[in-house]
Amino acid sequence: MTQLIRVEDLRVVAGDPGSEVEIVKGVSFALEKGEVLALIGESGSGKTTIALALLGYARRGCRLSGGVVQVGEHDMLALNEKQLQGLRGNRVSYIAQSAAAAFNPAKKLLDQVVEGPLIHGLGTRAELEAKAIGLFRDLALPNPERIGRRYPHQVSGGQLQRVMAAMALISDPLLVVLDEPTTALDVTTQIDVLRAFKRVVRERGATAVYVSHDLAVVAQMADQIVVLNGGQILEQSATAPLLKAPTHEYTRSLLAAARPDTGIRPPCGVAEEGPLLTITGLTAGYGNKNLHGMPAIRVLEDIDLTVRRGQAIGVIGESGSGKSTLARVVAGLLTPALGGLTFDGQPLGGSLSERTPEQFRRIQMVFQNADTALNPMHSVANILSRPLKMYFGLKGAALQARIGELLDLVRLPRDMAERRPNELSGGQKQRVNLARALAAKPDLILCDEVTSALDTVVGAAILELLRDLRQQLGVSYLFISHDISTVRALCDDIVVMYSGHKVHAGRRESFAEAPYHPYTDLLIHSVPELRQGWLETCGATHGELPPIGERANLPELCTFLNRCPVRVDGLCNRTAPKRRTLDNGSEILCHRDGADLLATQRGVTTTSFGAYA
Amino acid sequence: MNSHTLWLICRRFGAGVVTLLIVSMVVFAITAVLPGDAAQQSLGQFATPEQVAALRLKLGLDQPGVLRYLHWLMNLLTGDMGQSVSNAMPVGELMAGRVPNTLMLAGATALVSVPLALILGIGSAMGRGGRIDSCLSFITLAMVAVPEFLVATLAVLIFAVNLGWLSALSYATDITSPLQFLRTYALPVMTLCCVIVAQMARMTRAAVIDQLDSPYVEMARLKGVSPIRIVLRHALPNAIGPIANAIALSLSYLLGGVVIVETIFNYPGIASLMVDAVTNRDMALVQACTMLFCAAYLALVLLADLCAILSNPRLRNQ
Amino acid sequence: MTDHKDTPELISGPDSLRVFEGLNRGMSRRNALQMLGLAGVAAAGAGSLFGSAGKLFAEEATAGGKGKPGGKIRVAGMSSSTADTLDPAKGALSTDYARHYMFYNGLTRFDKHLVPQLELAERIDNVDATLWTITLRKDVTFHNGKGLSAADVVFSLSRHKDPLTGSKVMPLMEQFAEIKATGPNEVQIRLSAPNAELPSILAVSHLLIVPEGTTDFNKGIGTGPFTVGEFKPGVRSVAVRNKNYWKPGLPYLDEIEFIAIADEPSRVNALLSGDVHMINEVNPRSTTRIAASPKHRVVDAPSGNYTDLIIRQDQLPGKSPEFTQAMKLLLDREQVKSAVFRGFAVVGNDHPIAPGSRYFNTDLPQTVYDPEKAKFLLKKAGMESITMPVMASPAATGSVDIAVLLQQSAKQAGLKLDVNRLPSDGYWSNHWMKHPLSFGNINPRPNADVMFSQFFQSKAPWNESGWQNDQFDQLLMLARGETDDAKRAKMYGDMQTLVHDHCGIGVPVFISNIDGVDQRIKGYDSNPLGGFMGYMFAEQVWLDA
Amino acid sequence: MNPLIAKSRPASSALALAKVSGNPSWLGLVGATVCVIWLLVALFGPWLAPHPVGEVISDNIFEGFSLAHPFGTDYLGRDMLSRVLVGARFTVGLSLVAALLASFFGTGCALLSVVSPKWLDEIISRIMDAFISIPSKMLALIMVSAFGSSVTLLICTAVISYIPGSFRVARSMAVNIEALEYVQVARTRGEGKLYVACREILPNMLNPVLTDLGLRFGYIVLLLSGMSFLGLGVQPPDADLGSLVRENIGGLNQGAMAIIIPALAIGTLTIGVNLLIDYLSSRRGRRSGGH
Repeated sequence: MTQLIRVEDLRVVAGDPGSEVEIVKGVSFALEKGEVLALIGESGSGKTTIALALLGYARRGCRLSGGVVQVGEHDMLALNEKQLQGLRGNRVSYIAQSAAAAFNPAKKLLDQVVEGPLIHGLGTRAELEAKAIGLFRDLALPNPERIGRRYPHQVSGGQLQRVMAAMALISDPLLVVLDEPTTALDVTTQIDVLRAFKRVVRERGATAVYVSHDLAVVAQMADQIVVLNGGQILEQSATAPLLKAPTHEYTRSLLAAARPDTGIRPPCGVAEEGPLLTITGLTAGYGNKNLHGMPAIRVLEDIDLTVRRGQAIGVIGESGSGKSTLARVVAGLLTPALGGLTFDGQPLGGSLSERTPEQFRRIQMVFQNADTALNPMHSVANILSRPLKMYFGLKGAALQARIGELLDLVRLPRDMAERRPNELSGGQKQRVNLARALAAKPDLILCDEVTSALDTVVGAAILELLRDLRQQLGVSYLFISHDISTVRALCDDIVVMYSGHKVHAGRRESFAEAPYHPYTDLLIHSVPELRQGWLETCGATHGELPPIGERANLPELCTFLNRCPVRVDGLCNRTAPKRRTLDNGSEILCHRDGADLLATQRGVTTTSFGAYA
Repeated sequence: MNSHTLWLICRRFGAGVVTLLIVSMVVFAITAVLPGDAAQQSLGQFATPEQVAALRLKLGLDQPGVLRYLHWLMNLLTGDMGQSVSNAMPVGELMAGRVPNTLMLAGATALVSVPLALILGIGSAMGRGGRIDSCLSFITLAMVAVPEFLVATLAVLIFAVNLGWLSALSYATDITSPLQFLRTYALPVMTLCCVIVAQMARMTRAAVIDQLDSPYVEMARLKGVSPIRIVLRHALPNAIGPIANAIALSLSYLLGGVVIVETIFNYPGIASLMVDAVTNRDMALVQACTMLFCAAYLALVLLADLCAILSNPRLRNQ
Repeated sequence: MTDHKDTPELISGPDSLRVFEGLNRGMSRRNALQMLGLAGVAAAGAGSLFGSAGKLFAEEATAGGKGKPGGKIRVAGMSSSTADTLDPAKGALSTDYARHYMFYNGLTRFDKHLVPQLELAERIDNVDATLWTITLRKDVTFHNGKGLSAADVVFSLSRHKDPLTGSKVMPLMEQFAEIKATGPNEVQIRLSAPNAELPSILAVSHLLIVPEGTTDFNKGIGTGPFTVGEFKPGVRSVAVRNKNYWKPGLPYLDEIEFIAIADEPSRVNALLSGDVHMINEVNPRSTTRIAASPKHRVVDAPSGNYTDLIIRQDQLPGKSPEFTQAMKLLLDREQVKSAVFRGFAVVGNDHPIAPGSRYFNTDLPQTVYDPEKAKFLLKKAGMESITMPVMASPAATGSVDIAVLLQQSAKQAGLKLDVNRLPSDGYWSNHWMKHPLSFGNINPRPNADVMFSQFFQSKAPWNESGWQNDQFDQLLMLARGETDDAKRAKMYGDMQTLVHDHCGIGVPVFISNIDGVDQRIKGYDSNPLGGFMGYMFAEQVWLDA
Repeated sequence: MNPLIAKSRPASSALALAKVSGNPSWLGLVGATVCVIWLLVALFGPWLAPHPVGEVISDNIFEGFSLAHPFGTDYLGRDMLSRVLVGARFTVGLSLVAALLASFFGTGCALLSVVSPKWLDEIISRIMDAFISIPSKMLALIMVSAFGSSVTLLICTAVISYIPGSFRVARSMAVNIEALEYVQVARTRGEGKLYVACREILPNMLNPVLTDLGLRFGYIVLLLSGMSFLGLGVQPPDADLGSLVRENIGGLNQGAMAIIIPALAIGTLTIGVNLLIDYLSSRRGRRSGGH
């Protein structure tokens, strides 16, 4: 077969003329028709820049400085802007990372889908609209005839991503470039989108370049994988051999970090019996309060939770499940509408003004985004010294010594103390962030998605640090994450949240084996595995959901009802579920009992974690 | 229009009433310190104390300030804006005579300046950093850097006195032809454009650039959409919010801030009415004018926000 | 706005200025004497006035027929506001006066030499200058068709005595002890004291005649040459020719649109661009522009208007005669005349009587600029290095510039002056006469008696400098009762000397009125009373287009 | 109220403010040079003036260029060079002081309203709305009528007129920063409001606040020149640049230097400041974008 795509010695520079920095340093690869090639790497590896170069496009401040990009008969780097305009969205098309941002919020979807081909004269509006609707159908979008008439914000993220795929494919391009198309999605959504992509790409025989940081996702999609780092290719081979026997050290570290729970285990014997934090009947939300003091938008409903001294509790759930709100309530940033908090036997005030300085000290919070969690105008020493001065009144040499200790504790060199946050890398920032929390010698640290914004390898290191600190200091964690494997790597107990409800809580071990709450089941089996063919065989969300009749007008009904594969007509849609305890000690909020669940979940579960290590 | 938008309007209305109340109190407080009062002012330099005292009694100026304020407020609630003390005409009537003029001038200026500002702003946004951009930004700056009265006087000197093309005065009741309208309004409109175009153009440029940096514009480029179409069909609809805001702020200036233009071109608008009112210590009239400016400002800002909502389907369909 | 001058003008007699005017125009000495004689007769005892005084100037008497009828003109005054009024009693600005003369007539009327001519009065008789009988014309009707009657005159005059009318001439009217109708066309006025100047008092614009019982003056119902077509305070008025005007052939114009342009450069520009046909209050610096235009001309007239430095005598440092004297010496009159007024002024001599006017004391030595002497005087007073604030305002014409020049001269004498420019708004009520050093502006008072009584008598409310001089007060009383003109002149001369030597006002110059007029306007003349032909142009001018 | 709408206006204007920029660096250099020159003139001008500012040195008004009077003479025959040199100090000084104060108070109120309870925020916002809706020239007129014309009053008026604008920009910025996690961290640490406002929020909005300050400086220069039209300004014989233009407007038809020079001075001053700000903010934009 002929090479459809040929990239040779591609170089891209960034910056002002005179002080340009090369960010892509001579990359070459080739791709045959109908193949899918994956560009994989961490942030700053140049993968998106290369992908955009395939369309002859460089972002503001960047310049395609050399090499060859051959797409079919076109040499993309030799064409002028006008000619490129004719090719983009026509012979080469692009699927962006965040569909929510990449769709014009002011225009209807269908108009945006057909805009490109209309400009390129690929058909009349009617023909193109018909074609688009066909693609919508192929991509398993609900209500394909009507969905195009909606605006972007009226469509969920996963559906938007599929609409974008339709937009890319409508012109029957030679090449489709997919730039991290599922990164912004929840895992349970990601799986549907991946399936849709894969089917359409295969059916239409499209040639694609798939950009991702996630090896497991890439494993499902790609024939070829190119591993990038720092603008250079480290390793390039077919998917199967690369997964089995990576040659480059860096590739191996990527593989290892992909699933942290395979390498990291929570320490044993740290947790004590006494409860540190007790949450009872917590209800909280945002917006104006009504007559009964209930907020307009309720985010948390009737949550009970106990964190024991030295224990790490993981809270998982998809976006909108209320897990971050839980942390904010405990931190005192949001006053609960109902329910109470007890900290070490003392009632813990709902708002900041009701808390004692000692309580402030003993509860510390570490935020997800280290970029915004550190004041860019303060030096590291400054950031760390503030809690030391405030809580312990440290001064002078003692202060300096303690700052040094803290930096040691989070494994940062002491000379970093004088730097500003923007001189640090993402991982370093997160360590400083952690050190600031530790400076207070807290009993409880609230960790809100602390590894989510980091590259996998860096994130794994942070997890290891957290585990070691817990062992060393006996501190408790309320660890919030969307990623079940991260939680499993660190926590003793796990709580699963779904739309503000605690649907499943149990010991870490109980999450290894069915039965689970139906949502937990979905969650666990939606996490892509590092093997080819997983996407086709995994059972999650396969098949039609059992039909149910009309819902009772009862606010307490199961919130997972709409997506539940084991729902029961006449029961789930009529009465509120109740908490029940399973044999393995877990507590779930479901109508189904353990035996029921086990029966349905055994049937489709073919793997357990750790099998691919 | 849906319940959410309605709720927004109601809320704004409430906040607006509060703002108006504050404005009236502030104005009342400042004017209370003004030396002399309406009686003194209307009788003039050589008035005798008895005359002043008599007039004061007649006008009710002998009452304490707070009482007068409350009285005024009560009357306002019943829709009575009071009487002008300087010429015994109802304030409403005086205002009614001037408001159409002000609106006419503001309207004419808006008709010229808004498209001009949009063109300038969009033009420089498209050629961001380039020669056209620098040029336009320099021109807009230069336009705003000259005092208003100098622009006006110079323009009159050139176009009215030396060339005789346009009219030096702008108040003409007997406008019969479009040409005459042009002759009459050209100079003040030109002057005001110089003042407000720059600001609007700069904000338009910023708003459009803001959108041009967004992912969906990049997406549009990667779909092969031409730059002009990107700006007009993609960026602009989303930039309407901030642009409308800049326009609203500029237009609110056209109501109260044009006293210099009104003076030079002898144009009887609200601004000069208010200047008169201050000079004559005509409190009811001062209050009414300030209320009007304030209400107009709030209304314009609300209108701009509604524009933003209507141009944004997310807000529109909420 | 900048030149907002809300100074009402109290004109209660023609004598001083008409002569001053006559002399300026080269009137023969004999004529002047003759005129004075006539006035003297009127003042001396019982007599009557029926047009005789005007006969001397018969060729200029108001008569229709020589102008061209028709045409519309637009006129721009210097300031207007929502306080614009068509109530003659409330007239405060030149724009008001000009309008009032369009719509109303007075019992008498000043001619261009400020001689009162009979207008609505057909005949005026008096007994001892105390009991006056006025006979009205019979053929006069108001714009609304009602005939003029004695009741209208009684109403028009009496209302000034009610404080609520807000009349600008209320103090002047206090001498009217009784006003009553003695017949359908006859009004009798009894004065509280003799005053031979009554005919000229009746010519004041505030005493124009309105129909009895008028409450809404915005309709401008009068007997005047024009009717109100439109009147919007602060915007404009349109005067439409009164077809039934009682003076045959008058007025000439069909319509006058009267507006005001406060900004002087804009006013001149409007004239030059042809948007208006006449303007008043032209800045002396703009005269070259108007003169340079072939289509326009400058009309200027010396007047008795002056801007004066007020040195309060009742407080320090004015209490020191040396200081007061030094301040007068520090006024560089020639510089003020040339730099501030570009020559459109006459040097003054620290008293209110303009050179060339009747009773002007020619023997009084002119104060000249002498910083050395001033320095000496200041040193003598022990004030050689004090710092004083001086209040000036655009409200008092040219005062800010005069103050700056004074500041420079004072520096040479070691005196430091801080010029405080105050806004026009509120200047008269809050600053005028209320500081040790301030500026005032006094419009023409054609009669020396009124001038001295209002501004120099010890107990006068507007005794600007708070000057107390018994000798002066006695002289003033004596002069009022003195019927011998020569003796009277001597007394006024002495009073000028007293004011010049001791009073706390410095009069650097008398300022001329300057109008700008389109060449097509004919019949336009100057009048020392003020611009716009003493505000009375409406009836007289025509458009030769 | 929808948070998106509530924030959209100030946020967008703040954003826009930061993006009103992007001129090449040579224009920035020109702006910087002009600003420095005017600053020097303001500092040393009065000492360089060849004549006393109020002295009439010539009988000829509106003279043109001559060696004795490089900028000609004004409407009274005074030396224009001296008057401009002195006038620049007033214009630059007044505008600078007023702009600094307006920014100071505006930013202060913004910080206060961000860390305060909602009701106080609402009250402050309403008051600011009230002041912003009174046209600045009207306010100036009333103020001067009430308190007389003095340098202090001119500054007060300009400050009052421009506090609300500064407040709006600062508040929108502060609201955004307040939502950032490092501020939340400080709050959960139990920090006081003053600390949060001054140490956590303020340093991070200083740059845009300074940009805003520069813009306001330009506006105030123009406001002062506008006020001179209404007869308000510094006391004679001194005059700010706007008053110089105004008092010599009679010389416009003959193209007198007395009017051209101060007009040019105002022009170069405002343009210079704007160019410098544009340049600085574009640099800042690039710097923050680089990370």
